[in-house]
Amino acid sequence: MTDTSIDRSAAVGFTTSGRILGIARRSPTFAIGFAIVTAFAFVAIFADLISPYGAIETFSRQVLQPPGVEFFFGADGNGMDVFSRVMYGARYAFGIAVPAATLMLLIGVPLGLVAGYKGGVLDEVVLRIMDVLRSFPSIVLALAVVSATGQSLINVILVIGFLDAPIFARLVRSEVLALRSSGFIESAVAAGNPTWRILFVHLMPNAIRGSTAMIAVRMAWAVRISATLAFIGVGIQAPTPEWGAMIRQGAEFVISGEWWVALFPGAALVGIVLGFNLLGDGLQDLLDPRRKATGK
Amino acid sequence: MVVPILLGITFLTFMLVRIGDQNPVAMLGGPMADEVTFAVIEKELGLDKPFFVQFGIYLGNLVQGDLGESWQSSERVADEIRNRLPASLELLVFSVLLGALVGVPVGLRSAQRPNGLFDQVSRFVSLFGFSVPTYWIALMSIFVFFFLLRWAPPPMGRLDIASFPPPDLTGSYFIDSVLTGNWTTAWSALGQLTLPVILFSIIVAAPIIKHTRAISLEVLASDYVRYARAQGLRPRTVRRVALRNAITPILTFIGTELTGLLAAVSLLELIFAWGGLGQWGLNAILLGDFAAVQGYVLVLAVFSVAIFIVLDLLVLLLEPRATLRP
Amino acid sequence: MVEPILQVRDLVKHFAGNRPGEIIHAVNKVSFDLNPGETLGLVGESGSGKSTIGRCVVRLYRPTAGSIRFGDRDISTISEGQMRPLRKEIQIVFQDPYSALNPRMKVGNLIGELVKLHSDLDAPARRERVTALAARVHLNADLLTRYPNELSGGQLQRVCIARALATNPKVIVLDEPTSSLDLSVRAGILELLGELQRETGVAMLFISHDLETVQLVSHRILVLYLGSVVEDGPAEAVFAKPAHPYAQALLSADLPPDPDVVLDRQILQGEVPGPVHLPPGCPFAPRCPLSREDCTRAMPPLASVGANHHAACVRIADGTNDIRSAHASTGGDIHKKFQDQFVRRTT
Amino acid sequence: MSLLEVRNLHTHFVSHDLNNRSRIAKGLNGVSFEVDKGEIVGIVGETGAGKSLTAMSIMGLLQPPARIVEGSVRFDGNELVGLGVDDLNRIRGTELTMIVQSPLTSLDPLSRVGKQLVRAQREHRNMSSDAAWRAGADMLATVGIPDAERRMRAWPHELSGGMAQRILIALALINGPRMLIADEPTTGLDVTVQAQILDLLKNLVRDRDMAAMIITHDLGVVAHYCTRMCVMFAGSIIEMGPVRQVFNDPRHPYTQALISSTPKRIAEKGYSQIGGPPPNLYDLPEGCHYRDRCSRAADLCRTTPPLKNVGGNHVAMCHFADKEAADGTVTSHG
Repeated sequence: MTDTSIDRSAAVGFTTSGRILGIARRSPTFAIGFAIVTAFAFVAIFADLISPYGAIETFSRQVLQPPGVEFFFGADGNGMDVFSRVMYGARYAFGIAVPAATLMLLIGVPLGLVAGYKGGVLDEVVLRIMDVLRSFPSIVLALAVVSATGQSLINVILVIGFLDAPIFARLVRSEVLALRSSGFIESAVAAGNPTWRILFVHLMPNAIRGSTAMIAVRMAWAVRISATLAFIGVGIQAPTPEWGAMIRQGAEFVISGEWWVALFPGAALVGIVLGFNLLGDGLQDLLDPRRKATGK
Repeated sequence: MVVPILLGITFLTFMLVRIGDQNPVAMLGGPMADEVTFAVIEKELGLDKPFFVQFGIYLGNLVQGDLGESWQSSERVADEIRNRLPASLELLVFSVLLGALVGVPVGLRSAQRPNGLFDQVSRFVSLFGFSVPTYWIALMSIFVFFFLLRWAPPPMGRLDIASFPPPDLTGSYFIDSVLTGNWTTAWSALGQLTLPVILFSIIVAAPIIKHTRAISLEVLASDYVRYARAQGLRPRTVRRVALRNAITPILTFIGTELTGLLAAVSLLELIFAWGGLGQWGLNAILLGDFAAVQGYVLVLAVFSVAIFIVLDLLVLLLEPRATLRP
Repeated sequence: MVEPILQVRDLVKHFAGNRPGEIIHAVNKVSFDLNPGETLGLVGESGSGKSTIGRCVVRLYRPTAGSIRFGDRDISTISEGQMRPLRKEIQIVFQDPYSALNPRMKVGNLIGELVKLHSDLDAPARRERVTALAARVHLNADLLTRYPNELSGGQLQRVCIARALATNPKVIVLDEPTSSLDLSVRAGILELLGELQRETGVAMLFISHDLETVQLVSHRILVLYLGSVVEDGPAEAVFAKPAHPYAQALLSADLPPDPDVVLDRQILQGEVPGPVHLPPGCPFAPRCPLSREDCTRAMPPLASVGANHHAACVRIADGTNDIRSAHASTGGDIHKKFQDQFVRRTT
Repeated sequence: MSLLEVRNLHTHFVSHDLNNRSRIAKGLNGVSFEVDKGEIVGIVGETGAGKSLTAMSIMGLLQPPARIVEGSVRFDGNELVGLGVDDLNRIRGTELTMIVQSPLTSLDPLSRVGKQLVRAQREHRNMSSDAAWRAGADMLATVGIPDAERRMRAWPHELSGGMAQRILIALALINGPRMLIADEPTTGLDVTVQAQILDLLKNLVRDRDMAAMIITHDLGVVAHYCTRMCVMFAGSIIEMGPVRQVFNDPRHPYTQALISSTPKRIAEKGYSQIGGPPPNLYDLPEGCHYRDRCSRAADLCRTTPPLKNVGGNHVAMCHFADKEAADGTVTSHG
């Protein structure tokens, strides 16, 4: 039997503050995640204005100076201000996560849509790629590809985007299969919709809605992987203010006691990745029909 | 079904390492070498032959178990793998055990009262585990526990300098030394293991908590759990029914999780100079040691495929509904 | 004699089972005609193949064998591309309106989609047509700007009917259109369907497991069991004097909502077997109380039992097909005695 | 004192919407009825009327956000609302048992049928597993399952719908209960199987002199298998009485509309009172909850209608329930 206690009074009494509080109460993880990501985005956009020094401005006399008034996060091995470089690093985090996510969407969604809807050969191919990728740990694959194809920023983005596309394609594909079983695809076919309309007017909006939560989680993964590549010395290299590269540089000084060089970029990295993950997890709660609170 | 995947991976790696701009011949030859030496090295490494011929030779040797030679250490790749794999496995197995022992109960407990305090905290910790890069937390822990507090031994490999490896029974220094009864080595092995295992178990526990919670929520909301309560079964029995139904999907998830972890442990090995397969594989990739990279990737692939097969068997044993599909 | 709009001959549809080599015999050699302005009721329990037949007729499934003549063309084997223009002539309404409509499209656009796909009206003309269709199915216009999840089950089913009407089809297949609706809402939908048929003369294939609903709306009835037609005929005749033992048992199992009606229940043993390993000969033989040796030899042909009324049972020839003769009925008197006896005690 | 007495039961769903306002869906609004030994009481109503919610409230199976906010449920004199789980389990599954609409998904998928029958017994009284196994096999035979011994070893996924429902009935009767609640027992089953299960239920309840409550949306089931019936709308019982009286002389406009909208009656009268949209449990109208859809609604209906006795413990919750008052004047008697 359908759930017919339709709540018409929801539209009444909408206030922005009420809505924010409502969402925060419903899914605190989403609220915290959203706050963190917006904060990092703010820092990334206005890094030039708010950072005390330039990204690669060196102060030869203050090399490895501990955190203090002059250098909030201390200075690194080349006498650069860690605090400013961490701020500029936020640009690289978004600079990699956003294009990688777009690439993942551009390839993954159509692939997933067609594989899920058409089935047959293409579906088999996507599945086979998935099997190969699944038993082929992504870190190693990324490493092998980047080390083979060169360490530019574009390369890293391309590698992460292409690596993630099949994973995203599989998510979209499972959403499509779920939608197919729900019957409204059958009624779209029976109505006489041509295939392109079924794919892009009917399937895509619903499949995307189902996988939005996944985009945030995959962006978190993209940031982490790019930092790992940089840390190992295969991705973006110093002096670019990329957090992974900064941690790599800081690693040498940990043994000799200068903890701050590696600590702060790492903390920022954990911060933004946690933010994306919280956002993704929270979105999962909000968008998940089962958890809506309309009682029977 | 299994062979094509392995073949696919081998070919993929074989191609990947070669299309890159790495040039092992130049590296081996050194800056001073002239054209003639380069040609000799190239011939020696067999890189002068066309691509597919090289692949054919490689496959031919592979079938006989010869994985070629590593250029870094001119050891046979097969031997390197045989010596180094146990080190990585020791680290991996202990971490996964600890991760599962912590993760599963936490996941189950937080599913009891969804959105309760325990649930919110455990979800936050789990997401934290997802977000923390292994190498960074390793660096910071070494700084705190070794450099500052001196609780942990120096992060220099699997044993401290004074001890010698025990006779090789299981491949794990700790277990072997316990079995053979020389306690000082056991104590030292344990000391070296503690920090990396604890760190890696956090990385392992994070996804386990998340999925255990999701699976248990689904089971607890199921018709048969509600009907078990309607039958007036004691809460303890109802929980046992729920747990029994949740275990198989949880174990299956941990299994699939395992496949990705063997590679992830390589970063930890780098920091702790563990000398395991991961560290060796990572260096091979960085230096473009083709044969070693191919060997490493193949081991990872075989390891994952083996896990999938074991999981299928496990499901077959535990689920009456599962049937054998060829 | 007017030409039937739909002529289905020996329709067969098999699906692959989940175990390899296993075949699900959903529909086995079903034949029927559908005349303009007529409602043909397809009745049967789960596994009878009635929904599969409906989906084959609108070519959501490609039949394994047999022919479906729609107007003058056999649409059983044509390609999806060739079928698409024909779809405006033959529409379908599904059981659960919530899952049959795209949740992200407004109701107005959902109806408008059909108009857009099959006519070249411009936007204003389309909007006008949509408003007219909404009025036709008694939906007030302000619902057109709402999303499906803001409407009730009954209102949504009216949207689906409006969609089916949009292209003035010649045939509408209704697959359990009222089964997931509440009683009071269901009555409204049935009335709407009757109204529309009287006005437009559209032919309807009405598929349902609810005997009373089918009896109310259908001119002719097809009783199905395990993918085969066991009886067909005019609704009154079939409901008044069912000939096939299964039809007798099925119709007798109906519970009229009136305590004074004396029940004459023929309770069958066991349940409908899975459509994988079909029993030889008559599919009902294993459960039929009147089954005898020659029932399992071959599928009994549809023998005539009255004006345009046939049943597939070997016992029709010698008139021994009355299921009541098999065992004393367990209906009527016992119920009445039990209820009366109790009512007296409490007043 | 009846076996089961439900008094003024209120069950609400408290939740917070996206505007951070707490929203209350009033699932049950003062449900009161009794069930005596030997009676089969039918609870009928449309979706959202609160039929299953009543059963869940009685059996203490409510999960957040659903909660009993008021009212009492007494079984053989002892109050169930607010009882601790262990005390409740002394009655649940032994004295008072239940069968549900989806039998196949309600059986524990990883235990064989026999084990579940044994477990249902040993959880409530200490007996040897052999004795429990034998009692289980006998019970399977009683509920009409052929070759019971083999079925004891069957897994739930090997069962058909009808077979699974018989096993639920066996589970429900194995501890000799005094009352059985059947929540839409045959909704998911085919017509011919439905007949088998309903006859089985009626005979078992009568032979064991039990009380029973059948929840259904099918008026036919109530007409032929129940002795008394309660019609529910928007969380309250709006009419209650012996089946024959309520069917032949329905006094509440909603019951009249419901009974007149069956296909047979439509055929006879050619029209039906078209039901309006379902009640919105978040925003129920003041006074009589059927006011918005009722053809005879008057100002008086803004006040809560009393439960009027219209003869032979047949009651209806409508200001105009008694015959003479049909023209709108209020005469209250009885």
